[in-house]
Amino acid sequence: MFDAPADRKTLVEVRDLKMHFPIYAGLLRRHVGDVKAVDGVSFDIFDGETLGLVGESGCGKSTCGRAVLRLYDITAGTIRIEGEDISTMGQETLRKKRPTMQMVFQDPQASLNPRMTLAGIIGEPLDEHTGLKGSARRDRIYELMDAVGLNRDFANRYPHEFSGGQRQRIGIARALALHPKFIVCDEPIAALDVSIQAQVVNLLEDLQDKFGLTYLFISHDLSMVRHIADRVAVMYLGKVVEVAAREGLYADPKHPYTQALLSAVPEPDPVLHDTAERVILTGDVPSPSNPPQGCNFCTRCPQVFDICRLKDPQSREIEPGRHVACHLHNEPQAAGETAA
Amino acid sequence: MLNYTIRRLIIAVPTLLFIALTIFLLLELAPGDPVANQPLTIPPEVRELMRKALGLGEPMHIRFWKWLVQFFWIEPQVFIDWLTTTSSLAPILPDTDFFIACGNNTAAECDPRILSWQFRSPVMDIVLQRIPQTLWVVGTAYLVAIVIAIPVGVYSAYRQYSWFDNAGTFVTMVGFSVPPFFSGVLVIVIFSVQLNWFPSIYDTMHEVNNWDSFMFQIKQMTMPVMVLALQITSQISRFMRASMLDNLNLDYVRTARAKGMTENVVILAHVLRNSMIPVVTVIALGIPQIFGGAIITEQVFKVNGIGEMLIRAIEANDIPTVQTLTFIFAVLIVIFNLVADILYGILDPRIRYD
Amino acid sequence: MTDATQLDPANEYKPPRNQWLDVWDQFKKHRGALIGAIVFLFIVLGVFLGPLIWAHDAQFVPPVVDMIKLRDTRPIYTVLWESGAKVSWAHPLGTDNLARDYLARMMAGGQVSITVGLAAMTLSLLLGTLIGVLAGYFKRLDGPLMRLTDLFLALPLLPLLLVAVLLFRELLAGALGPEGGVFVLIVSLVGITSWMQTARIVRGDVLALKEREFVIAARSMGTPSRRIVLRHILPNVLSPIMVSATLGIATAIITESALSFLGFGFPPDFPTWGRLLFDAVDRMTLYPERVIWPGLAISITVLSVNYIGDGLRDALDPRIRGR
Amino acid sequence: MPDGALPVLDVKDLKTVFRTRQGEVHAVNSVSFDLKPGELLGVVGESGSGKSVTMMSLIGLLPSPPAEVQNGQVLFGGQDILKADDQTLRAIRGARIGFVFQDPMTSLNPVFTVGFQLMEPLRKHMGMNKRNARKRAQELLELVGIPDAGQRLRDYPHQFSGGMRQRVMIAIALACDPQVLIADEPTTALDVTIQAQILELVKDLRRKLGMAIVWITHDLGVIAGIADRVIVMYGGQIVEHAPVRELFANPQHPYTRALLETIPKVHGERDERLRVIQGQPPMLGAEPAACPFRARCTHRLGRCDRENPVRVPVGPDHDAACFWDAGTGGARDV
Amino acid sequence: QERGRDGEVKIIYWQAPSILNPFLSGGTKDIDASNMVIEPLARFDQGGNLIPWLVTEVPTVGNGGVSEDLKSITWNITPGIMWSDGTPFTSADVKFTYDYCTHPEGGCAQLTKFEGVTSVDTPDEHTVVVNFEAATPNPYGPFVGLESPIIQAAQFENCIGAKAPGCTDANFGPIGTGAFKVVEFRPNDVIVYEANENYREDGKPAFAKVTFKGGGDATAAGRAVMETGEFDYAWNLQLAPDVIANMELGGKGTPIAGFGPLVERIMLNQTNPDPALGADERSVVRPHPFLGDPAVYKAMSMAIDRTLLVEVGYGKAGKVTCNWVPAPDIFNSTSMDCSTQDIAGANALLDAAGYMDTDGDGIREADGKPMKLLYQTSTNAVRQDFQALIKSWWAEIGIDSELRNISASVFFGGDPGSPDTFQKFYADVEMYANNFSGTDPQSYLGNGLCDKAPSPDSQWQGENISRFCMPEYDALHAQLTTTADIEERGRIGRELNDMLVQNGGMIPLVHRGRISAHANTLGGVVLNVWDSELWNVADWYRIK
Ligand SMILES: Nc1ncnc2c1ncn2[C@@H]1O[C@H](COP(=O)(O)OP(=O)(O)OP(=O)(O)O)[C@@H](O)[C@H]1O
Ligand SMILES: Nc1ncnc2c1ncn2[C@@H]1O[C@H](COP(=O)(O)OP(=O)(O)OP(=O)(O)O)[C@@H](O)[C@H]1O
Ligand SMILES: [Mg+2]
Ligand SMILES: [Mg+2]
Repeated sequence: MFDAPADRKTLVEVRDLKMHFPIYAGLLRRHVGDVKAVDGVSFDIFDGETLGLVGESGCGKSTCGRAVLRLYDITAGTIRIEGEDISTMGQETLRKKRPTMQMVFQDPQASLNPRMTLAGIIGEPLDEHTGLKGSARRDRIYELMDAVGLNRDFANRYPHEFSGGQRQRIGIARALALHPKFIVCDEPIAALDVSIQAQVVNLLEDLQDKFGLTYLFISHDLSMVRHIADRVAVMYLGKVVEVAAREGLYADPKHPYTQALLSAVPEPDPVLHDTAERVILTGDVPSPSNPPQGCNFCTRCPQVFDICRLKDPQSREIEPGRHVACHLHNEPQAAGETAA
Repeated sequence: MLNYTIRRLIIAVPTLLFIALTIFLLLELAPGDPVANQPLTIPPEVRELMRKALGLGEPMHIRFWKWLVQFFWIEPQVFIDWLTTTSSLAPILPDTDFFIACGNNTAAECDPRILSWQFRSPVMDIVLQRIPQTLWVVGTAYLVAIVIAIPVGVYSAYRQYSWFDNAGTFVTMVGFSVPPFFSGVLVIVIFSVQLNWFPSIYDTMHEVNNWDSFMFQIKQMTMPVMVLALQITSQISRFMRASMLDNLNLDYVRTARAKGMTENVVILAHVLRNSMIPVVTVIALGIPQIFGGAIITEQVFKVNGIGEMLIRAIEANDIPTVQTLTFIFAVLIVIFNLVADILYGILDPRIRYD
Repeated sequence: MTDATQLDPANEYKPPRNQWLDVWDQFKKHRGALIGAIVFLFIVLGVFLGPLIWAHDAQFVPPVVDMIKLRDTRPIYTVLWESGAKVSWAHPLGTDNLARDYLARMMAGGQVSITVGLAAMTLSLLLGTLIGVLAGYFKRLDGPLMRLTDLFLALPLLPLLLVAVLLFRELLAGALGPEGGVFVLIVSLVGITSWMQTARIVRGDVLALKEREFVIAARSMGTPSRRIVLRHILPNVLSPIMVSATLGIATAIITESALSFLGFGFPPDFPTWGRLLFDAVDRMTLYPERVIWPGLAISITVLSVNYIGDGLRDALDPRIRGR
Repeated sequence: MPDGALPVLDVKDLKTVFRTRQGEVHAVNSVSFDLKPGELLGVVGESGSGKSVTMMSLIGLLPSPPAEVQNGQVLFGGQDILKADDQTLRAIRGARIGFVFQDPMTSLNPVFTVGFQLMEPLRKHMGMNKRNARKRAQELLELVGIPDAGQRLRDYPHQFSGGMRQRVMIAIALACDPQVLIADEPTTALDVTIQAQILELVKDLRRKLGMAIVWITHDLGVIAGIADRVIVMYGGQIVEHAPVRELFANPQHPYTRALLETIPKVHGERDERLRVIQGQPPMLGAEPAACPFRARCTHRLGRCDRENPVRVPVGPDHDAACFWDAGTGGARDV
Repeated sequence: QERGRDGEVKIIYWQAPSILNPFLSGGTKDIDASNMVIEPLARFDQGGNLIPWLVTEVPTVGNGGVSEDLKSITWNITPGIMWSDGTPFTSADVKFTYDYCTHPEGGCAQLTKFEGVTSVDTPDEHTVVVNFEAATPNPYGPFVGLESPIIQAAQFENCIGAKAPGCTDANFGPIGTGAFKVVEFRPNDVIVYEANENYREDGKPAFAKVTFKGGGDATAAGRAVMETGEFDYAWNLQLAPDVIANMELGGKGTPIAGFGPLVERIMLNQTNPDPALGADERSVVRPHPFLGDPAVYKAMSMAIDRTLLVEVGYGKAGKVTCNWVPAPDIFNSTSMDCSTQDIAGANALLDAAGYMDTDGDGIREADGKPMKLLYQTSTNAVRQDFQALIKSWWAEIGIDSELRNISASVFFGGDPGSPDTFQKFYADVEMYANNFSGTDPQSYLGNGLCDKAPSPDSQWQGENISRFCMPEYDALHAQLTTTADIEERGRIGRELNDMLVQNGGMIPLVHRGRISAHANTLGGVVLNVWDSELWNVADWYRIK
């Protein structure tokens, strides 16, 4: 049931990644605190797999995705891609490394420059990193358009002339232009209609098969993640609370937050809906600039107990390939007692 | 908020010093001299003596330092003395006597004030003398303009592209583009020369102490206020309109309508309140202009306020006066910039300054 | 591939076309803007090409005898209500007190006023955009540049403008001739003193744009800052810039006329609309046409430019264009 | 489900057109439905299918111009409110029909306190004085589950989180005990956990207050959870209408079927591949002369290009607008 | 008749007075405003005749008031004159005035009035003796005329020298002997005077109060008197003739004109202004490439239609003149005529002198170089009209001119650092107006002396702007300084005038008068160009 990761090559290795945005306040604009958007996140992504990253809005998913690509100057931690540490790399060296890692964005409208043609958009990475010129460049653009299923006739059109799904294809084509190994998909389907979401997800899967891509798939749509991801990481307030292979996670969520999250997803079946028992969380996500003491989830956790308010739980591998950061699972026997 | 204000005030100090230096240097470098306007019959040697008597012999940095001391140390003393002894607040304040006047029969120790080269008298005294006119005329114009501009802007936006809006746009544009030296003379020709309704020359000595004198004051203010208000109205109503348009299509307006509020409440309470936020800051930022006077209008109607004082000082190369006035404007601008920002914070609960 | 059938015959796409054509299409639909543009074009053409047809020298004073005869001619339309008026077909708008042709002076004045407007606007835009983009894009420059902007905002402009005219006029007049000197001076002063609003708006937009995903996308593929600014940021701040631009023209024309009034503008014999208006004010009741024409010219130019600005704002805004 | 009762809201043949610079947009075409007392009617459909426009047309919230309600009848309490004057409409809005909008972030006026905005309809429609209104407002906030309600009345919207703002919106809509509550995608902008909270809240309130609700969404999961009856909209028309279980169990219109198939599930079997509906949603332009779904339809018939199907009964309390018969797999003869 | 019976009179000056101490400001507006209060011992009437004011008679050699050797003059103060504060006016005040103005640190604007004075003695309370260094045929400088009034010693005692500017109260409200006293002074704005109850003449002034408003422009001032009737007297309406004529139609007031010695002229540079010359030589070395040739400057003068200039620029306020010193009459030369334009004659003159247009571009050449002039003046609408006209006339005689105008404050500013002052004269010709105060042109005629030419050595100071230099002229002027007889002085003066004009020092254009306007209800106004316009304000009254 659990994919044994041992035989697979680790492509991306993130250790204790922190991304804090400073807050300045007071008379002298002193540094008074941080928005701890990502606060000590570790995970691995294996070559050719899809890691889903889920969590509520504002929990730091996008920040994490961007930090992994070093679009931010990270606060702490290491990021290795193909074994190479990029966490402290200079901008120029990083630029050379960019072709291997690319990104697809949430809002297909916002991620395309409204004033560039499709060819211009897809051609931009080619201009930056390859010497392709003239017809070679054009051919490559056509090739990419074919790959994502865009008609070659569209090359001279502007983004606003496309539908949402088509725009997302453009974004994907752009990400593919440089033969990347690793693509961060930051909620690539969130802005799309249900009927279109499926088209894009299928395309991503096709491309993964074809080019052997590795995805970090960020989403808050648990059902979509379940469909596309091999393994899933659940984030809450800047921390990863649970990492597990897909089947295990959906069948048997360990962390109370994961459980709540899963049960909150409305089931598109009235019969199931009426029978399912659900965990309704109360309250809101605390602010990342002022996280609660102890476990971040303690303010909303239905199974909270004393230690949660004092100590931040460490992530533990409770089963092979399955990491949970929860006091319930810290000492299996104690957890058992509480849960019982 | 308090923190923010203090911080802004602290930042303002170097800004103002820099401005003072800029103004000083600019004026120092300017050609021409204070005795240039004297008749040609005065021979050059005498001019040279006159120039020396004005203190032009000293090096620049010394004069800058002197001016700084005068502006920041001596003039405030005079002001405090005035507050505690002469002003209407005097009875409740303890008398002070910080300032030691120079001039007649004094000892060696005295505080030199900033003296105008034209008047040979303290610039600040003249400024105080000029402020009432400016406040009366420019201030009234500003008020009138606000009172007219806001409804006009609101209605124009509410009925965008209606005939009212189009006519409003036309009138405001004309108002914006007709220079006051023309509109001023035009109203004089119509209302003073032809109709004989209003005086064409403002009486700065006029004191309001009864109904008749108040009516006269209104009469003599009417034309300059008209001319100025036309311009200011044009600008504010444009801002108002734009701001209303920005707000009219927002979701909360629909919410208000869905609650069954009448159009009046929707527009005048919900939309207007939001639209006023940027407009209020525009208005606040315009207030230094009141003190700066409306140079052209003051000149056309001989209101002889601060603006007129400045332009005459520039013409006469009266550097101490120009320096002082310009610097006062700078201080006002800095202050009202701050006021505008604070107002913004007060009006818009989303803004938090810390 | 499942997506091959994506091309949907039901969606008729327009043939590929230039972005600016869309802007133009939208612009055309704004009636006020279109009329404004036509009027403005008409004024510009009239003022710059008019002299080719109406080949009178604006500065030309006819020889003595003619001058006495020709001076203070009324515009020809005056005969409509005043049969005895002194009119001449040779001077459709009449002449001034030195018998200079008023139509020619209006055209010459317009050339200056409009050139001043355009040039000052361009300068202020360049400065405002440059500073706005730098401040918005490069975090390190933001503080200093915004302080600079605040500083300029805190400088009392009109007094300094007047002082600066005093200061540099003769210097520049020496180098470029009296008209050239004043031209450069007014243009640079209006430009230098009016860029702050543009800079603030541009900075705000750049700050927002910088976080927009397409800019992050460009960064994620390793496009260097310089090219990000040129390719992605600048084209997208165009619309607020254009709007400030149209306002800038109007302000510059008006500022020039105010300076003329205060005696700090162009030399008195050099026609500009503001100067013509100012000179004619004394004789307003005798020769109303001499105030009406330049006054109208300024107002209509400002008005048309304002409408163009309205239209451009709509046309350049993709949200509106999309609708 | 109170069957057979007279509908509180009866919409017949509603038709709304936008006159834009690009020409007319027929956003709502001959939409008819009714709403029974105490019932929750779900409305689903993809973006742009005319859900919001339909609901806003009902009570005259569309800006006119460009919108124009061209045809139809909306019977509310026996009165055709499309023909009612502004005053009557205003008396209905907020008092007898409450509205909750999609985006909680922008739907509240940022410069007024939540209390003020909550008290506004109370004072207008119920004629309450300030004190009573405040008391009632506090009760309402408590009702929608906002802790420390008395204190929070004095807060501004930006001091509330998204979920709380949405609760405030609901409180405002409920303020005057409306007979009908129209909720236009009230949870789309929210997180699943918060959405779950709101859904629970609505179910709860419905039980307590017993009003009829129209719930717009494009999430079939939400519909499955709370609706009694469902209408499915596509291209400005209602293509199918059925009780909720019937719809999920026995969808008749090809669009509904496709829609149900595309949705991945969190529980149960995981499909290897997602099913897709090919193509793009239609552009709403001129009045449709043919079936709006035909271009994406897997069961397209020749007739679909020539005629726009009308809704026909296909089961008990179940109708669909399609020429294709799901039961037989062939053409339906209508 | 009762003093102050006519109530209030309102005067408007479009230049506002900024100080009421004429010794600290040379501006006409300030001097005029102060002259309502402080007065000289003797002054000039409208005909330019010296009349006693605070003295019993005008001292002359004839009546023994002026010493035979012309080295001293004795004034006898009319007894009984009081300051407005009630104290007696004495010779000590007169002497104090002298001390005040001649204090080296005072920067007195009227210092020239006391040039050559060695001392002022006061043998008794009513006698003042002014002693001169050398024989002074015209001893009527000190204490005579509007620029040399007497201030009260008691008031200014502590304000001498460097302290002068600090005495704001005194400078803003001098105590005087005049018909009015200052009630309130607002610099650059308004002055309110009221009748001086200690004034020496009974029943005068007729007005109890004077409001003296300043600021604005000449048009507005004219309008306020002639069109709206808000004011009674408007000073110096420098407006185009048709504008004034139109205002007169308003029917509320009347313009009045008077002529002093003010002449609008074109100065011809006698030195070479070529920029190629260095700073030490430009406009210093002689001669000018062609302006020194009589044919050239005569032709240039003949080409000008002065009648038209007058009509265009000044109307009633201007007269054609060919003279540098057109007034008083006795100094006005009649030997030249220039009232008609003669383009043909001018062309013939140039042809005869060999200046031909060899290359057919319409411009004559001198020594192979085209005759091009840089023609500068101050920025002023009328001057620019003149420039345009004259340029077109000179073009007709084949002389090209480039026009330049410089803002007045720089042009007349005298800043040695600026290249654009009229003294530096970095141009071929320049146009401005000048005059002299009082009625005697001796020192004014001195502006044609060789050693008065501005140069770098003198920091460009010196009043011989055209750098005219003729030994004969210098000699004749020396003769003037020792001649006392007025007829003889007149003859020499006229000869000096002719000599300078005919030898190319300048081209006089227009004898400019001054136009003021008074309300039709204001009586007693006598426009006086030799003294303050308000000289007889004590005699003004309201016509009922
Ligand atoms: N540049 C920034 N400066 C300060 N705070 C930031 C910045 N970017 C993000 N944050 C904060 O970091 C936290 C995490 O933001 P992030 O965008 O990563 O969340 P997310 O999980 O992607 O949410 P969503 O689902 O809404 O996209 C938020 O509280 C956000 O306000
Ligand atoms: N003001 C308007 N002018 C022109 N067309 C409009 C306007 N408002 C809406 N429409 C059109 O009406 C159609 C229906 O829009 P509507 O908002 O009802 O869709 P919806 O089903 O609510 O979609 P969503 O799920 O995105 O809210 C759309 O095609 C839209 O383009
Ligand atoms: Mg995100
Ligand atoms: Mg909607």
